[in-house]
Amino acid sequence: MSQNGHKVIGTRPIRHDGVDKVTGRAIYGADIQLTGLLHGAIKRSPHPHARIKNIDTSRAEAHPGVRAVVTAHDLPQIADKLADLGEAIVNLRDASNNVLAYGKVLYKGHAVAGVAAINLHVAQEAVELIDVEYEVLPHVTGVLEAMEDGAPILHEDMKTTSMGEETDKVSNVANHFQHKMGEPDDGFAEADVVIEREFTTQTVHQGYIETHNATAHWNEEGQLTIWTSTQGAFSVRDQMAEILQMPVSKVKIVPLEIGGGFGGKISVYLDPVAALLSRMTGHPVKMTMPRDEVFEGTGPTPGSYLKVKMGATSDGRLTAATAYMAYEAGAYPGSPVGAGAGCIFTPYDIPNVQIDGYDVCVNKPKTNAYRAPGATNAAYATETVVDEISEKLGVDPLEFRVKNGAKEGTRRADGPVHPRIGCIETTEAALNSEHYRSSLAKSGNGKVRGRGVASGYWFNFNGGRSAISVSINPDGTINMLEGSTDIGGTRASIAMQLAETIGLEATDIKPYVVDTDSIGYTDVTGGSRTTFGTGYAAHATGQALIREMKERASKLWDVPADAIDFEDGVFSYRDDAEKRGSFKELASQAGDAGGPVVAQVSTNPDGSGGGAFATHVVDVEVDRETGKVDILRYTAVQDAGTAIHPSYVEGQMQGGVVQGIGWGLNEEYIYNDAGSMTNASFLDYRMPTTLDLPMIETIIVEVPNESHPYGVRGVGEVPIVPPPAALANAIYDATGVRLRDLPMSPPRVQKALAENGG
Amino acid sequence: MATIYIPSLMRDLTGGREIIQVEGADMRQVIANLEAAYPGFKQRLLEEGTQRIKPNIAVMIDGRNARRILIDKVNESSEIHFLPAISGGI
Amino acid sequence: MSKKVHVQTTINGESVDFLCEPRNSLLEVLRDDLDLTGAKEGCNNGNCGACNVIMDGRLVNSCCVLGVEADGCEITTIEGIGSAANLHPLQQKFLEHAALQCGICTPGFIVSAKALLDENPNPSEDEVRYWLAGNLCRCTGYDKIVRAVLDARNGA
Amino acid sequence: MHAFDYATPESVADAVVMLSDHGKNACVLAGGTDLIVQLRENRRRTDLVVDVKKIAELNALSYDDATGLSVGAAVPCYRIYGDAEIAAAYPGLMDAARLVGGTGIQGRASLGGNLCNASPAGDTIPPMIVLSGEAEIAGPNGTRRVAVEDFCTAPGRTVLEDGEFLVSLHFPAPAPNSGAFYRRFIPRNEMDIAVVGVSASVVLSEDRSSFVSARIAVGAVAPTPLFVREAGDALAGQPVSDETIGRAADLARDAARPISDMRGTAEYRKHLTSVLTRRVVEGAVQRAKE
Repeated sequence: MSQNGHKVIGTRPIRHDGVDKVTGRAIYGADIQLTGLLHGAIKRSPHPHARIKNIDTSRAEAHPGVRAVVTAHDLPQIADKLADLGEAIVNLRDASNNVLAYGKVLYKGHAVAGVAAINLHVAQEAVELIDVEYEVLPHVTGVLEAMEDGAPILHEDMKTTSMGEETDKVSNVANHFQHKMGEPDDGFAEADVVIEREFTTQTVHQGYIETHNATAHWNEEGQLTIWTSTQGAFSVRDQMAEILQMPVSKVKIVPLEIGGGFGGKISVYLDPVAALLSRMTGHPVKMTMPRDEVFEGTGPTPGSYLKVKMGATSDGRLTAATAYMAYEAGAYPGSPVGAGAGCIFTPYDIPNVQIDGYDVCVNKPKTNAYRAPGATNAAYATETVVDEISEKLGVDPLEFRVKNGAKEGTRRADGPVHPRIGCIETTEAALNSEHYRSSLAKSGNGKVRGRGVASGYWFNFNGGRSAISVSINPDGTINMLEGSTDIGGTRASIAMQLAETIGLEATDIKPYVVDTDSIGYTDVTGGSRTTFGTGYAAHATGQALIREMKERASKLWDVPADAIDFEDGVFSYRDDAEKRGSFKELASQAGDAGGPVVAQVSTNPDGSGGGAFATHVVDVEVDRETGKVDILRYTAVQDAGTAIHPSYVEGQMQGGVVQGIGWGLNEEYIYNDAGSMTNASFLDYRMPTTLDLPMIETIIVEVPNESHPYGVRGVGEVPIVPPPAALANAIYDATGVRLRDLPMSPPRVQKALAENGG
Repeated sequence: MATIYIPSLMRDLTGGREIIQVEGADMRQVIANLEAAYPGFKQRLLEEGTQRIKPNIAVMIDGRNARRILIDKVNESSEIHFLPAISGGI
Repeated sequence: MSKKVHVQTTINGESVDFLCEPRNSLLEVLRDDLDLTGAKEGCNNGNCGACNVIMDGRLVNSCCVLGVEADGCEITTIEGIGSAANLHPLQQKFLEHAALQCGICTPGFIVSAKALLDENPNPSEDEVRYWLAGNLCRCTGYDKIVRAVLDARNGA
Repeated sequence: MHAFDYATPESVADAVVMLSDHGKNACVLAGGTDLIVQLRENRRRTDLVVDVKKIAELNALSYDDATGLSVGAAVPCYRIYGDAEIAAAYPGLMDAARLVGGTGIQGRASLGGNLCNASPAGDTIPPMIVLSGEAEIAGPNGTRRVAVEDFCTAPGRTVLEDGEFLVSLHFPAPAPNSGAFYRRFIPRNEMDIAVVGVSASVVLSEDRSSFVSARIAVGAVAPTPLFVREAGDALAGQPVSDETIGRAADLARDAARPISDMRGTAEYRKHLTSVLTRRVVEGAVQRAKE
């Protein structure tokens, strides 16, 4: 029995898919083998911006072993139309052109053709034999440069839109929006301390270890099946139907195990190409993406420019804040600037706020979601400015955050009012942590040490659509089919909620992630929604099963169903103590009273019930001579609502922290003057290794979410938000120099220290 | 009457007014009444010729995402916000 | 295409013969020809460790070995380290410590950690971190992986 | 990866014949951790891969305190640092052998391969230079020896002629009161290419108060790993002091001719050369005193 009176929730059972994964038997997307399988490869643009004058595929087609070659001309031409696919808005023409470039290439690595051949090596040889004639155009890769008059224009027909209104100026700025609350000028006038700073961040990648893959078979009856690794099988189905202009009923997506996504495995890249190649050859076609193409040809999260101004009174009250946020969308509109704007000041209660957001196209890959998309860039700015204000006022930075913290009833800058949230509780837990109360020992090796803190917010997207289908076995165990792909242990966290509801053990539930023909529509595993949203469906499924079992018991016992109670896992008839039985006992007889017991439930809760908050504390050591920053100690504090499986909540926090550390210290797309990424490998895109980190300490705060039957709050995303700012504040504490450009890599830190005498 | 918070970039339609009270039992009625009082909102909010919100705009009712097809109920104390839809997922 | 070469090996204790082109990596042979898909391709250039196997007692990145080089060698892959019915202590500890999330790097980590414990049955945390620095994990932040390996020390 | 043939000669003579027959269209495979990746990424192309690991001389590893250390060109790093006696005698070389790639790479990668790959940033090359290493080369005209500092001629290029290949590396026994050290700077703590790498070996006087001689080499600051003779010479006969070490560091920095690339600007690399040279000489002195 865990805290809060739960029997299963809050315990740490071994995950259901664990044995398959530690023995190497689990089947991931690239592991599938099919009879007659062909292998595909992609031809990509060497230029960041060019008009395609001609593509000659004849030499490739003549190469021995090649079975088919495909270009954008083989894709249906699609109108300029926005569609709501799963949780994101996508322009279908852009989505199609991103899969295979039509007319123009917009970034280095943009796919222009695909090949199917008898093996991968032959397919790669054939790719080299495709001759593409380009007219190279001027390119732009920086967000501010792309906004300037006279910048190279990516889309000649694109005009800035603004809350439904379209201007008549052709520009790389796809969208401008504004949130305004109160009168910021008045607020700044009241303030005693006003700080305004500029920040830049660079493009970073999700860095999942499994590269993208898709295996397609388009059979003679016109039925398309795709085996793939994705965060959302139904989203892939929708994208395929739209991009290939075919009925949804003709597409089946089989989601295999997925080796990480973090937001980057929602869009399709290879799937439509593999499908077309399969249709042309009559064979199944497998495509896997090499690592360099993952960096250059999928969707990283954007670089950005931010200007943040905040003011506070001498007694430590925030009075006003403004933000100018320009985010790179990449080749096509749709950066996460909107999400960033929704998060940038949200941990605080500020009466006067204005936020202006700009979504800007540049000659880089179309950006995509990455764990709390847009929020990490935003928090880097805000949390550094808050640190500076706290210092100016001479107050503890966490006490300042508690004093100004958002709580139930606080209005967000984008309008809505917070329901019950754990912002202040989380900050207080950090303030009271052993780590924060400990003193930081001096370095004995000539290096300098410092401590930093930062907070973060992520809204947790609305619950979304989830479907669950269960059948009860005679031994009382339950087969549970679900549509949420399991990236990090959600089979367990969903099964645990069903087990809790019906009084079984976690091991009594056998969860299966199934294909799109076998379960109802389920939204993507993303937005921190799965344990919340599909868990919500699991609870509803349990309720449905209890109702059905009461009906069965009423027949077996010949008593009225509404006189049967269910408590502590036991069904009992109120008026006769003999008539009682556990779920398992009843299950063995239930089939005789009305056939097999099954239930199908779908849910779509209309809100996430308030977002997730995190506060982090980090100690660093800085080598002044080289600019290298080492992490000595790290503590992450976060409100999880209710932790279903605490080990996996901790794991989400630790993983998010380490991605944030990578983003803060070293990760970036490094572009040369030719608009080409120069570090597209795991060697040079420096993600943290074991040796770069200490253990990551975690403190789980539980302020139950009132919108979920078990109080669950999504936990996956917010832990990536605070680290870069916490590191910047720690580096300042150590050196006296503030870093406002990410990543805070050794050359940048050394230069900043040399210039500022820090 | 429900309270609508007009985004700063739509206040050109309301003569600068930030908060508007509108009658209506569901979002469809609310938008019809808003259009009647301040013409132009339908064109800015709805897909042409439909009763669906444009995909790049989100409607929030009391902090919860409302459905794009405008079926959500609205009560006397409801607060309604129009926000840019969050993209970045695809 | 060049001529295929006949290669004789021992894999997970079983004698295995295969034919491969010289350009096929050991990783390709294991996955595509021998159906041993536990070794994963994460980078194909020796920088992530997802394809690690033990070859004649030494940890190697199977993407940086040619299949033909395996002739006469003894190879251990994740499929040869414990089974569902008889998990290796490392596998058991990975499960108990929740040392995996998506699981794609897990086979590589377990193979690498086994090679470590074979050579040094009682490594320190620093030694574990150093040895595993060539294995990338993007989900866990390594905390629980390092704890699992440390906890497997005496039982391994 | 383009197709190629594969051969496993069992003698130096057979290997020479194969390599001579194919000229530039053949390449040598030892550990393969660079070569296989380069072939895969089309940075190199070949018709024939000659795997030299079955040749006895290329797998030989021997040390005695009179004649020194001999390392076959295909001996993987782990065997070198796995030998306690060798590790104790050549700690500066071990510093580098332990950080070539991850543990899996060290199971295959060799000093010989690192040298023949001729990367300006090859980690084991600066320590091989300061330890006065010599490369034994076999070819159609017999064998010859070349000092390691003269072996690399440009990025990816060496003194090896068509038909020639590296057989082994030889290092004199360490002198009394000597010590060597290698450190590289990388943004992470492992799995990276040196932004700058510096190695130093020093011989101290009996009372360990002054330098008898010193050799300093720097990686990743020139087209080839750079032997900075003048920096070591400046220490000879000088007292061990911050000032003399600082002067050597200045000379190393002045000798560096780095480029700016995504791993660091020229200015940053010059700065690091100075910082690392100071730290590395101090480390070598410390080892000489132990």
